Amino acid sequence: MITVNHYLLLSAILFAIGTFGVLTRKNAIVIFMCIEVMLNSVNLTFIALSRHVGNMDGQIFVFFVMTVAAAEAAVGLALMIAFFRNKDSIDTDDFNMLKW
Amino acid sequence: MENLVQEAIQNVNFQAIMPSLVLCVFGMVILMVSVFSKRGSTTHVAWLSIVALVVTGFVALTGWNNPQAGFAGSVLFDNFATFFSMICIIAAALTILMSDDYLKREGYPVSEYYSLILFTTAGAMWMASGTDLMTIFLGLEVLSVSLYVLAGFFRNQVRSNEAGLKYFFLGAFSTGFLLYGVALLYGVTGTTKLEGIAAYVRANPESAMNTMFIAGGALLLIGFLFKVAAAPFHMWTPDVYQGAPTPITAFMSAGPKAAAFAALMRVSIVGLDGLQSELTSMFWILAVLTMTVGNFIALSQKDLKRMLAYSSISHAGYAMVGLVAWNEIGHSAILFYMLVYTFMNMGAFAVLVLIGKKGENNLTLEGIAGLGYKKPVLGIVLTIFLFSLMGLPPTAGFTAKFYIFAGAIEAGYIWLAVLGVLNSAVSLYYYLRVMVQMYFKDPEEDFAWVSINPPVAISIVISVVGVLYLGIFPNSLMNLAKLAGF
Amino acid sequence: MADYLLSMMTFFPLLGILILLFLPRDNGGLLKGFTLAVSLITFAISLPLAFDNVFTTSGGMHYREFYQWINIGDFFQMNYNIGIDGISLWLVMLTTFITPITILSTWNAVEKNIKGFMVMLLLLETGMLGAFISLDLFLFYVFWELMLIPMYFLIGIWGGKNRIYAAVKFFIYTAVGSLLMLVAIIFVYYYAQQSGTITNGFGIQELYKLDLPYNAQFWLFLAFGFSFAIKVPMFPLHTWLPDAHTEAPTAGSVILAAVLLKMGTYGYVRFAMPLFPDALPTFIPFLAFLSVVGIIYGSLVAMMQEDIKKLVAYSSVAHLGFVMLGVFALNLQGLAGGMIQMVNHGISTGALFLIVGFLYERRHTRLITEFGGIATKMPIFATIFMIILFSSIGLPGTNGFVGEFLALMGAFQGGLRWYAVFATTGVILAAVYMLWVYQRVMFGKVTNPKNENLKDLSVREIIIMLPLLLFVFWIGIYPNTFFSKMNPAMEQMLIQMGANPVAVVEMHQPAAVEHAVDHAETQTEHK
Amino acid sequence: MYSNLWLIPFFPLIGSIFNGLFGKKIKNEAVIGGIATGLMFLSFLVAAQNLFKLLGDTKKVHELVIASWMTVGNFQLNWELLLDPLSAVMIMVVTGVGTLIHLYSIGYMHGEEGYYRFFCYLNLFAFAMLMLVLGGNALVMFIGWEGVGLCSYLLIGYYYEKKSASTAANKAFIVNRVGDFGFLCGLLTLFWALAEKGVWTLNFVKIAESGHLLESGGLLITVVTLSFFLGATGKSAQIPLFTWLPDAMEGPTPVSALIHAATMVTAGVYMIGRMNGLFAMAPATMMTIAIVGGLTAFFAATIGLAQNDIKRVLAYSTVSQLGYMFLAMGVGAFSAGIFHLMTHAFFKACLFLGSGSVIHGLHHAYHRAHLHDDPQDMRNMGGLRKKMPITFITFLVSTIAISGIPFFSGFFSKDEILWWSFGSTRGHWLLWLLGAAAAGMTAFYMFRLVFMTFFGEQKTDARARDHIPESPFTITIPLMVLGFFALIGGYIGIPKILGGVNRFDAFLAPVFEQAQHANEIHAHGTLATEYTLMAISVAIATVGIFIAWVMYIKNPELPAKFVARFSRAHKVVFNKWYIDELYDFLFVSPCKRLGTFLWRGFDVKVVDGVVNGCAWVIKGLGTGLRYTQSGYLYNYAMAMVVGVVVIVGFLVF
Repeated sequence: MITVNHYLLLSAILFAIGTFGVLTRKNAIVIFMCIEVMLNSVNLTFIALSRHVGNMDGQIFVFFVMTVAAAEAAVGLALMIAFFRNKDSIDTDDFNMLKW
Repeated sequence: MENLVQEAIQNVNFQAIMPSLVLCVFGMVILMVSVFSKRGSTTHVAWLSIVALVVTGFVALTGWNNPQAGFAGSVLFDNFATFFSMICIIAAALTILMSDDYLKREGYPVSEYYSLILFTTAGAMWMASGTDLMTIFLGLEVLSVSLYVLAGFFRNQVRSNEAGLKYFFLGAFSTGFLLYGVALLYGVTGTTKLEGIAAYVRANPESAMNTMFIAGGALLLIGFLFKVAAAPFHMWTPDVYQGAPTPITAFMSAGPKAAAFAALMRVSIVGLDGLQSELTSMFWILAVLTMTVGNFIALSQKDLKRMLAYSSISHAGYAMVGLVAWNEIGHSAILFYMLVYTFMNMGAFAVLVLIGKKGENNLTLEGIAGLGYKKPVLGIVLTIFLFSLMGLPPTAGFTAKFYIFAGAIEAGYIWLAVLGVLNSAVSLYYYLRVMVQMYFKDPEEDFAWVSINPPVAISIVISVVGVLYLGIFPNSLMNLAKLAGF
Repeated sequence: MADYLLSMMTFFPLLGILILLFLPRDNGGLLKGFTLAVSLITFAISLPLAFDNVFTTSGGMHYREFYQWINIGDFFQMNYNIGIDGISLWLVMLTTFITPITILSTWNAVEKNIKGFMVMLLLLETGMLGAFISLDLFLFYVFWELMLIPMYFLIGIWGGKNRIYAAVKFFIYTAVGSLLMLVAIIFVYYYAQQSGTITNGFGIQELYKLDLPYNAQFWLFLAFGFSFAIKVPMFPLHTWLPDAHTEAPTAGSVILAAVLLKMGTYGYVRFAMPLFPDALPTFIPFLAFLSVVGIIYGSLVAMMQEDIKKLVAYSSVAHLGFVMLGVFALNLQGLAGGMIQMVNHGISTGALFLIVGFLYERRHTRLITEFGGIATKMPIFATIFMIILFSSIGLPGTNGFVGEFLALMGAFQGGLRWYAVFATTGVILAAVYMLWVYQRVMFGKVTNPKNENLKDLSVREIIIMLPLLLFVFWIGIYPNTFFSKMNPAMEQMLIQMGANPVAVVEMHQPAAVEHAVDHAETQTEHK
Repeated sequence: MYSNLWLIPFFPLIGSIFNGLFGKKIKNEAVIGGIATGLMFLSFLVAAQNLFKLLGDTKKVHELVIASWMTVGNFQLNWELLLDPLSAVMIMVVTGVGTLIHLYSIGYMHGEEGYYRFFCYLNLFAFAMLMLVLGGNALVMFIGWEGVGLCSYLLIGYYYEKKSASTAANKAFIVNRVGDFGFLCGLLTLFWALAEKGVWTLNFVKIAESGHLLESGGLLITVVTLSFFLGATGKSAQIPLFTWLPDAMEGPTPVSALIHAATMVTAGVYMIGRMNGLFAMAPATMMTIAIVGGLTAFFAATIGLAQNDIKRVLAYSTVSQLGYMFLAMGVGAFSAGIFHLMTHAFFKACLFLGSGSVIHGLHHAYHRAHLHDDPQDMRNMGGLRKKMPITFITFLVSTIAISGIPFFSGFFSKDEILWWSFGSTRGHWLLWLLGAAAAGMTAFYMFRLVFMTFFGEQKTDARARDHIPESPFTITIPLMVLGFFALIGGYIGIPKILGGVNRFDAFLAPVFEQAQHANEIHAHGTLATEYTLMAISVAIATVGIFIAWVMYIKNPELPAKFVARFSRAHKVVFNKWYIDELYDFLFVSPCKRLGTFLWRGFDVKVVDGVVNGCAWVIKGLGTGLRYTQSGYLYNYAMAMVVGVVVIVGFLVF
């Protein structure tokens, strides 16, 4: 029997994986993907909880999250392209002009 | 099904989102106008956005003492929202006033810039008026996404790109935490409405206080703390502020920050009322940490924008003191503080906008040596803003700080107040250093490139008047802040 | 007119600034002349106060003005609440009196950015006057901090070689103290509010009636006292002073010494001590000790200085030690001595700074070794210097004596006998360092060829000094002009501080005391 | 009745102000000097009038309140003057001798650059001195007390271009200030002690009335009187504060005569006389005073033996004579002390003025001969009696007077002191011995001075010899007048055993008698003892004179041999027992070192170091924290994650 806890655990693991990825990866695209993993793990949580709680709010929320994620993706990729044009790299180690 | 639609339509109250609607419409109009405009001519668009903001301002003011709820309780445009909306509108207007010439100087005269600012403002107003985590989240994202673009707006400038990217990644990252927090809260309480969450906690005081609820609350707030640049979620601030176009930096430090505070306040006070004791102790530590980190690091900064970024971090720390106090005075104080901060910080940035050369590599401490002699008026106004940032009478910075610390002391947080004022003492040093350069050093350059154009002048005048008026006669707005507070 | 006299006096310089801003920048003479006129008119406005006999009969506040300023319901209220009594009277007069003198002294000294300089001086005057007449703690704080700004610029822009360090140090040092005071001010307010005694915002007269628990008073006194001690400055919080004085332009030094330092001592008398009388006995031995250390320490360090201005600066530390000792005696004699010594120090040390300024203008150095034999070249200067010097030493017949003597007498009466004995050694040391520097600068033969062509004081410079000399002798010979107006207010203040204004430690002849207490009580009723 | 009393100090004050303000413009020496002297003389006339009025008055104590001074609560102080026999004597001395010295100065200071300045100071001094003696309360007295110190400072440093002069001036003032410290402490303690008993006063009459409230012989009164006595030692150059007086000879000679011989230095004696009631109540203090006085008389005399500078010999002689006066005060012979004060004023002023006349003459001669020899060195003198006959005669009279040869003024006063020091209830034979020994030495060194200066062969440089003139009449008239009083001044106080009635004693009795009676102070002994002692002292003086004659007239080579024989002792004496060096070692240089240390070591390094250290630490922390801001995205993300974990953890647990 798969309970809500299983879903929650799974999404937590996914979330953790995403977080870990953000912390460890250097490629901007990969980092972005990791963030997407995080967001989607949240979506999973919402849906599971929506089912558990018994109302639709969670599912509605997921739609918003997905929309927003799409918008973010558009903006984020655009920014990355702009950066790539100037620096020929999207390695986060090259984000090093602004510091201290 | 019929019933549902009926109910929904009844619940819909466009009055409640009218200000943001107006802004969005104007934003889209501007996009359209820009399509038909000559390339590179943006002045009319800028003035059009000013018109938009003025109209919005009037619309928003109708909400004063006339709270409008709508969308099944997801939006509440009350005094609180009005006050914050006005702050955001003022910030946006000041930003636009200082932008036109700046964009031309830097070679990006693009109309989308203005519509993005309008969208950001709209998002900020949603954040301030949202009473459902869903609307607040939407506002936050509208605001963020627009800001990501604005921060990276100078697409051929690596610095700007980097600022945009860093902001984007960290912003999205923090959104993940925020959402996870929302999800957890939803799981416990079954609702995303702030009132609903609070009601659930009131109904089940024992069972609601579980790990999931607390963790959810914490994660949620962290999302906003990221936006207000509270330590340790402040690290994006200096980089982004330094890299972003200067007017945008100014805007970010005022409007979106105020919106984030609005959300932070509404969420903690309305939604997470049950966690008061936990949250105040958390805010206590974070406030001290934030101001200390901001002030200490600012001491050794040479770049003015970066220095003001750290200063902005520390000011977020001061404002959080009002949250620690968790009393009426503290809450209204935050409102007042954000308003004052808008004036003084935007004013300071406006001066920087004026004195920067193309590329803004001269916005360093050495770069403004002798400014007070070559451009005395600019020198004086910058001095006034700096004194205000220090919190010295008779400027608004003082009254605002007084208000904040009054809240803390009334609530019995003496040590917090002491740490706060000691922190301001530390901060004196780096603000004074600017004045040292402006007045105590001989000019090395003639600042001939500085031309004071009317829009920027207007923004500076508004800021100066705001800073001095609120410093000397703060009565009226303090009272408004009191009425707008919780 | 009398209803608004204090406001007019305080804000007239501000009005002057407004006009000054529109005067042509290059016309130095006009700017100076105008500023001088403004300050003289301010002095004229304040003059009726000095002749008002109401101070001799009543120790309460006069010339009250009261307007609501900020009123945020139950949050807080601040009022524009001002007034003057015998304690602030002479400090106000000193301020309006010394400002024209400083302006006159800058006639040739300031070349750079005259407009800015004059603006700063006038702004400073407003700040100082405001602080002396504020009866609302919040208002006081506003003026108190307002003074920092012009002084910072005076030191930083028109100062000497090391001016930046000195200006920043001055600013931050003083601000640290005052910020802590701000916390204390707010705390007092809310305590009063919670205990229901607040009717009048931060008005000190209501706050005087507050009955704070000892523990709170202890910390509050510490906060206020710390802030004021920095301003005084008391040992060991004095190190900003020599730097600030050395680097400041003459006018800045004069105002700093003459008025700004008085803020600290005045703050003790008006705020720290009467607001927290229960904590007072705990602190007095400690503070008296620091005062005495300040006297001896300041004198010893002054003795070895190589820069005349630094010497005067350290001598200030010593002089203010006497002021504080007198004030802490908690009796009429001591307080009167302290108060009059504040005025004296303003006159004498102000004059000494002017004198150093005269030398500096002529030779652009202040090193003692650069001088010698000046008396031959500048006899009038030598005479004036001598008189001021003896006033500073506290020679009987000059103002310095009256203050020092009463302060010491008060300390003796008030149970600070041993402190007073040690403080009296300061009398010797003052003579040592002052006479020594005079000898090295003025006496002997002219050895440095650069001193050969020194010109004696000009008419303008003599005019600057004459009023100061007048008061040197006036206060020395007939101080009752001043005491008669201070006494009632001081008596009332001492009662507020929890001291019997006429008490000796043990009383053996109650008759006299009863009479005095009656007197004091009638005073209170008047209020 | 005595309402014109205020005129006495007022006249010189006017003179001082007038000369100070306009003297430079006037330039005319006759006008300047004339005004100063004339006003002084007016003052003398008023003083004389008041004295005669007082002589005929039954009420001997009169107060005159001029104005209020300080009124603070119970403490009410007036500008008030007090005329009683004691102050009457003093004003006569001050105005009398003062007038003569003013007159003398007209001639002596002729041609000096700062002529007007000199008279301005001199008049100011007279004013201050008169305030001192007339002061009706301790604080008015203190005005005069410090005022004379100021004038002394100004006048010693009159030749301010000379380093030694300005140094001596500083020394005088500062050493005096040490004394003033004592005075102030005494004053404050007294006031406090009396105020505790409910008497808020500094008025001398009231102090005298309420002195009994204090415990006689108690600690308090001892402390008070000792403090006052410390003040007196400063002003009157007693051990341990006498070192300034010899240096003070840097001032012009009339100054030495007026201030450092006749008037100011006696202020300490006067002050003790003024408060005799208190002093009499403190036997311990009295004993201290007597011992200090006796020792000073003795040691100063030893130093005087070996000095070669004519004025320095006189200076040490003054210190020594002042010691006598203190000895008198200490043993309770108040009127004898004052008596000696008066006679000393006459003969010592005369001696100083005489020496001034000599110096003036020699200076003139050297000037004419374009020489730069020291006109004050006695080794350059000799045989001057023929060149300066008037100077010589008056000088000789005064020398005899000071040596205590019978029927000259000094004899009467000195002898009374010696008798009291032996026979008084507060006396002791050791005190007498000190006094007698000092008397012998006095006779010796004074005659040594006379012999070296006026007798023997003329050792002045041959080129200058013929230019030595007798001084002008403005100089000689004061000499003659003073010489005359040195001769006869003692006759107003002829002791009873010599058949006199001692009018002087009787006149002062109202002031002193009460205290003496109350504290059982009187001299007792048989007439025989008194005669014997008198004889012994006369004998000692004669022996002293004889030795001087032997050494300086009969065998002029003797002194050199003597010095060679006792070279070490001579060196010690010649160098004034190394007291200056000792003080330098004990006080001056430690103070300087302490000051330097406190400044450079403590103030800059420690106090300011803490301040700057705070700033430095904060800035260092800031710089350190700054590097956490590495610029790398994953570091920022890491910080956030850590923050999240900590906060969530903190809240959950």
